[in-house]
Amino acid sequence: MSAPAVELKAVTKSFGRTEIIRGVDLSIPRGERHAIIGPNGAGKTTLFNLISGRFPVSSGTIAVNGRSTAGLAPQEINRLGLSRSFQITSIFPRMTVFENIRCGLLWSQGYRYSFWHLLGGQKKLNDAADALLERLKLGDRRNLPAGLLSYAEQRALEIGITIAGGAEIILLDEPTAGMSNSETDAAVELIRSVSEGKTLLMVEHDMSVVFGLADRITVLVYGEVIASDVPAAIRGNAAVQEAYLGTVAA
Amino acid sequence: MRIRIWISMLLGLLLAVGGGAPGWAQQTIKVAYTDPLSGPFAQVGDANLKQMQYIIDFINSKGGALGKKFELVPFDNKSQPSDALIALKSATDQNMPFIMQCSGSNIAAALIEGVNKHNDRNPDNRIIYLNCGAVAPELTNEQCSFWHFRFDLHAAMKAEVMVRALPKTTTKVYLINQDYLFGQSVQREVRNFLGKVRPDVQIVGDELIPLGKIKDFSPYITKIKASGAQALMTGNWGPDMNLLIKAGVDAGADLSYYTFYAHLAGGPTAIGAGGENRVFSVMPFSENVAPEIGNAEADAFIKGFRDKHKFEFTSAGFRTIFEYLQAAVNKAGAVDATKIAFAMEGMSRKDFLGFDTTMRKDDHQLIGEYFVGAFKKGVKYDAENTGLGWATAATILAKDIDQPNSCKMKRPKI
Amino acid sequence: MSLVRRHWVWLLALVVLLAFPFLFFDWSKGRHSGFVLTLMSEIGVMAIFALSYNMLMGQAGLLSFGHAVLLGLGAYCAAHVVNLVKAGTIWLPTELVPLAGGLGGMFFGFVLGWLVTRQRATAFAMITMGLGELVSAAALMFMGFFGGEGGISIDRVMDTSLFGVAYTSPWQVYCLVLAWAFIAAMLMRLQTQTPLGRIANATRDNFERAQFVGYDPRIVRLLQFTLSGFFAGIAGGLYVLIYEIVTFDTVSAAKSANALLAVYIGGAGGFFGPILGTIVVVLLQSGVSLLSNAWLLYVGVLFIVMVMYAPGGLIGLIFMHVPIWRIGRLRELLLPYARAFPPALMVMLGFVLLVELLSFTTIGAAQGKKFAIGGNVIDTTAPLPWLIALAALVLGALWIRREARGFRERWDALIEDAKRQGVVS
Amino acid sequence: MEVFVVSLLNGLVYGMLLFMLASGLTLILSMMGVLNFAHASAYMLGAYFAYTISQYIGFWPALVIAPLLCGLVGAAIEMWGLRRVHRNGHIAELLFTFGLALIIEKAVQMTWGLLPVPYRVPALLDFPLFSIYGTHFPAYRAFMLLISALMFGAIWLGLTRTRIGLVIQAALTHPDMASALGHNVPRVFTLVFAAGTALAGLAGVIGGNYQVTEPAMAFTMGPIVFVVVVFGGLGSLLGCFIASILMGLIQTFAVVFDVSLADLLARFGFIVTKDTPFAEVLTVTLPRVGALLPFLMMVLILVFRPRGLMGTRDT
Repeated sequence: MSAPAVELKAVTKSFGRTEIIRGVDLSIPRGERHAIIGPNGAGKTTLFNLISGRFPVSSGTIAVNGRSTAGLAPQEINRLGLSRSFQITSIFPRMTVFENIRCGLLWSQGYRYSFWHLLGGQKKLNDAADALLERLKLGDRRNLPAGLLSYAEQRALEIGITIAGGAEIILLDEPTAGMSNSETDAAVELIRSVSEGKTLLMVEHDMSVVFGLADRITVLVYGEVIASDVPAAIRGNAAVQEAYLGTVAA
Repeated sequence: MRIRIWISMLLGLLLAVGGGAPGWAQQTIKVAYTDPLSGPFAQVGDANLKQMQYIIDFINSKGGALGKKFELVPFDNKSQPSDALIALKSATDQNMPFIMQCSGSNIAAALIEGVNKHNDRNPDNRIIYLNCGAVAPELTNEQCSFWHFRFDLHAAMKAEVMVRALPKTTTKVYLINQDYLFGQSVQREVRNFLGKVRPDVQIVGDELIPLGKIKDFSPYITKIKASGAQALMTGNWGPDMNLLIKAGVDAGADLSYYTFYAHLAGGPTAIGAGGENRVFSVMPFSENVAPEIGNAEADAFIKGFRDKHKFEFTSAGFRTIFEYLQAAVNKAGAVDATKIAFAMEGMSRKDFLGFDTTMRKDDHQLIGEYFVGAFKKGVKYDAENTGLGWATAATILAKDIDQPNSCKMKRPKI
Repeated sequence: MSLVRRHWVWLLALVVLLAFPFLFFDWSKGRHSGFVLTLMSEIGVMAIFALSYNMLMGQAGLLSFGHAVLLGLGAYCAAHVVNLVKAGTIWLPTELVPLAGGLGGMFFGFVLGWLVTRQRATAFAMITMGLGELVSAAALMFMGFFGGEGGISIDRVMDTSLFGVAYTSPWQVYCLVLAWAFIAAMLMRLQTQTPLGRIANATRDNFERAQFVGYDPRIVRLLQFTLSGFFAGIAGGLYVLIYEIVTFDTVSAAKSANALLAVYIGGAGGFFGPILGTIVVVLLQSGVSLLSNAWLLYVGVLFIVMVMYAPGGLIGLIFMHVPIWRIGRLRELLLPYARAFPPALMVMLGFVLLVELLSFTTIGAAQGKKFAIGGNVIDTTAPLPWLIALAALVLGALWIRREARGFRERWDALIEDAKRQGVVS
Repeated sequence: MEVFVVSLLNGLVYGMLLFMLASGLTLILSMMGVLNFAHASAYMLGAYFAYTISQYIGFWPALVIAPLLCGLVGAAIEMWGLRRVHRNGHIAELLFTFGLALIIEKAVQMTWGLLPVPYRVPALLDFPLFSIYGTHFPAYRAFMLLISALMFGAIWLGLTRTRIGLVIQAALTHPDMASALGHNVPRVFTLVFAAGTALAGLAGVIGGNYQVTEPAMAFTMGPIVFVVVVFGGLGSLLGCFIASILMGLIQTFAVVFDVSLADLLARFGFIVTKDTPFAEVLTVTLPRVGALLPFLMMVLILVFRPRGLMGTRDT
């Protein structure tokens, strides 16, 4: 049995005197689609920021594929095979859609900081980028500056950049936030297809998305995990009902 | 649409500058003059330009040379050597035989190099560089050039003049200079001459300051006072001199200030009445010399400028340059740089104040009288409407200044 | 043949640039105008410099106030190398001197870059400003490397040319500058299409996102800074060959500002923008300054007009016309332009006349200069010229406002049409 | 000892003058994000306005009128210039102010000439206040200290006790939040810019006769003001104050200590000779580089602590 994809042990995080994450233990095995839910301010996005290295932890350890991420910069964690998206769309607005995707591909294709390859001639790379664009249904937007895309298209592009590098572990932060129903359905299909065979960790508010996609669900309330189980069990968990779902159901 | 106009206008200007100019026939003898005429040092070039223009008008009224009039053509070099070299190119394009520059030894060094190379490479279109105020000693020693004539004493000579003017009662001096080639050579030479001429004088402090960076000189004054110095000797110019003396005067320091440049435009205003009898300046010319020695003709010449410009005539000494030019062109018999240069070297003349001057042949350094002015009330010509002016405290004659040189002059074959 | 078709712009530019100095050729004396050649060489050097600056500002979004440090240090390195060659210590063809400058610039780009690229945005700008001040002060204080105030001078005639050229005349140097300018510009253009070039764009747009696709923005900045130093150093090497001297003002803040101004006026958005900007800036500084000592005022006014009305720079203005050109209706703008031209000219002439009159009454008169247009001396104390200037300014302004309305209508209609045809989104 | 006391006083005076200039720039830079290159030009304008006014109606009215005039100029610049340029980004704003600085310099040259103007300390204050160890301490310097202290107090009260001051404070630390507070942001901006310019003008009024009033004074004062602001940290007036005093003292005291790196090495038994590598650098004494120390300090602090001394956010 190999190490879990992501493993958190007694992780805490404080900003000033406020403790946002209060001792989280979490283990996500490879290949699992895992969702984190919880009320606003529970610390879900902070947890993502800790895992992806955007913030350092205050105490505790995080391991990605069995390797501790302590002291690693975001890009180094990314190179361990972990890639994330952002709740607030984070793309490269002045570059074309195609360039956005290609930037997501560059590192994993081994180009690193090369200034001796001309990108125009890298057929394999460009084909891969175009193929991904088709998958994202952004093919006809290829040469538009990304900043001019519609919101839903930008969200799709965001996911595209996240998965382009072929990361084993994908963190999606509210991928469907602010989308219409039909857009959400399309997004769910997209996420399902791109996360095939990979580890997926997502924060999501839309319960239909969560229960439709996740293999397992963790409920985070005030910086603590109150439950972590398969969807059916979470649905029946009284504590969760009370703390979170109850308010939704009511 | 603005852009098109800009471009077309700029192209038009370029055509006018580059293409139009050579078309004029050589009716006048053109002297290119390049110094900063815009930007923070504009006052330097501006003041020189006014005075040269007046002198040229005067020389022309005396018949010019070979029946032709002199004409001054200013080029703004913005204190940048590259722009001075562009001005040089522009001057040679128009076959001007002279280029003149007064301010900045960095620019002078660039011009000497530029003129040397140009004259080597274009024997049919040579140009003489008249240096009216860049005073690094190197320029007429290691870097000396046949095409370069310096009409101001160099820093080492000025340092000697300054040291000789030091009163016998002064035994403790403090040196402050700007931290670059010029300031460093003033520092070196003043020390050198103090040792030679005034071994009784003790140097109680010796300081270099970064060029143009100091906004408040009070701390230096404190330090100088603490050292017990009686006199401050400085080669500083511009704000570095103005602020230094102002700070000293404000602090009521009991000091005399020996400077090279306190008399130049802006200095007297900055120093103010507090500098009375304290500030001394080593100067190639002082307006009050003429009335003091009773030279009515020179006095009238100075007064003419004053009446015209409401501005002091600190650089009437430039007249010597144009008189040399006039004589050299006449002697050469043609407006030809090589002939004029040969005519000019070794030439001796009495300047308009009646003193002897020589353009030394070995290094093309003009040796003339020099003055030390004291900032005083009750002189005929006051400076910048302060009510105070430069009374002559000492006159050092050419024969006393003769310093040796290390120049190995290369002369062209005619 | 396809090569010609693909790169016709470059070839055309080369031909034009080679032919242009002959417009000023003095046939009576059989020589080129040294002024024009030096000015054009200066434009070539400053264009490389501005393009290298745009590698920071346009490509990586880094605002530097000390870019001239790299130009100047490159130039000093090249000057020392030339002197070594001249002394026979090493051998290097004259043609490769700029490369020596480039390597010097690259070295200092890396060393200084290691320090400055730790930060971005305003902190980066301020660090570069501080470094610029420190280096230019050091250039005056330390004789060994910088030669003090006199700088380091060289003789470019060193008989090591690969092509047997002596480099005695400005024309030969101009050709060398042109060659290097094209090589450097092409390399920089190609660099924008490399992974590093693209990731630099990415860090400019969103440096955090770049981290999460695996890149360390600091290394991106450092490499970009180092490469930019290489090209600035090439410009420095050429500078040395043109002027045969390098002094402390090559590292000064004024030179750095020139690059910023050229890039902004030309437009950081398009690759060729900085070149256009350089032409304008150099002509203003070295051309107009010969005609008017109020040139700094014109520069100031130009910047203000540009930032207020054309933030995309000259290249932005040109690109605005592309959609209209694509739908083939550019010709319809000719008339509106022609109609706007006279009032625009009037405003400009009025303004220039007014400034010059002012400048001549306050400063020029004291210099004993006469204000002359085409040989006619104008009396600056008489009311007539002032009235003419004011009238031209005011009437021109009113007229141009009227024309602007018509122009705008036509423009909007054309853009609308372009949108309909799907040329613009 | 005597050197120490006098240097301390001089350092304070210079530091306070810097603060007067820098405080306005801190407000402008922190709130509006504008690297205002024309700030030192306002300093120059203040001095020239005061010179002209004091020729007609005396120094004391000038002390009030000149800063107000500068403030008006500032307001005009913000309303008709900067606001328009704002949407084109920070670099556009910066270049706008740069162009403005060029125009102001030329305008000053055309109006008042190229030479320094005789702007003098008023007769009432032109006497030595006291002498310590034989060095006069001019009354005018005490007056400068007084004015700048009063001004510091006024800003402090204005920012902490008035409504608009609280809004500005909020906007200092979180510029993007200002609009969320529901205030008329453009008006606040105009006010801040005008106030900042007026402060610079005031600095010019009292600094112009302390130093020399000439067209190059903006050019020479410009960079150091940026250094103070950045060193102190964005969004912090207190940081700006401390930085100003610190810079004033450092430049003053650097003059006093005649030491070099070589001396320092000598203590550890390493003697620098002419042939030592970098001997030229090692033998530079502190007074020679005193005026450069602020730049060095700014570079170092930004490299290791980008928010400056007391900044509330990264520069």
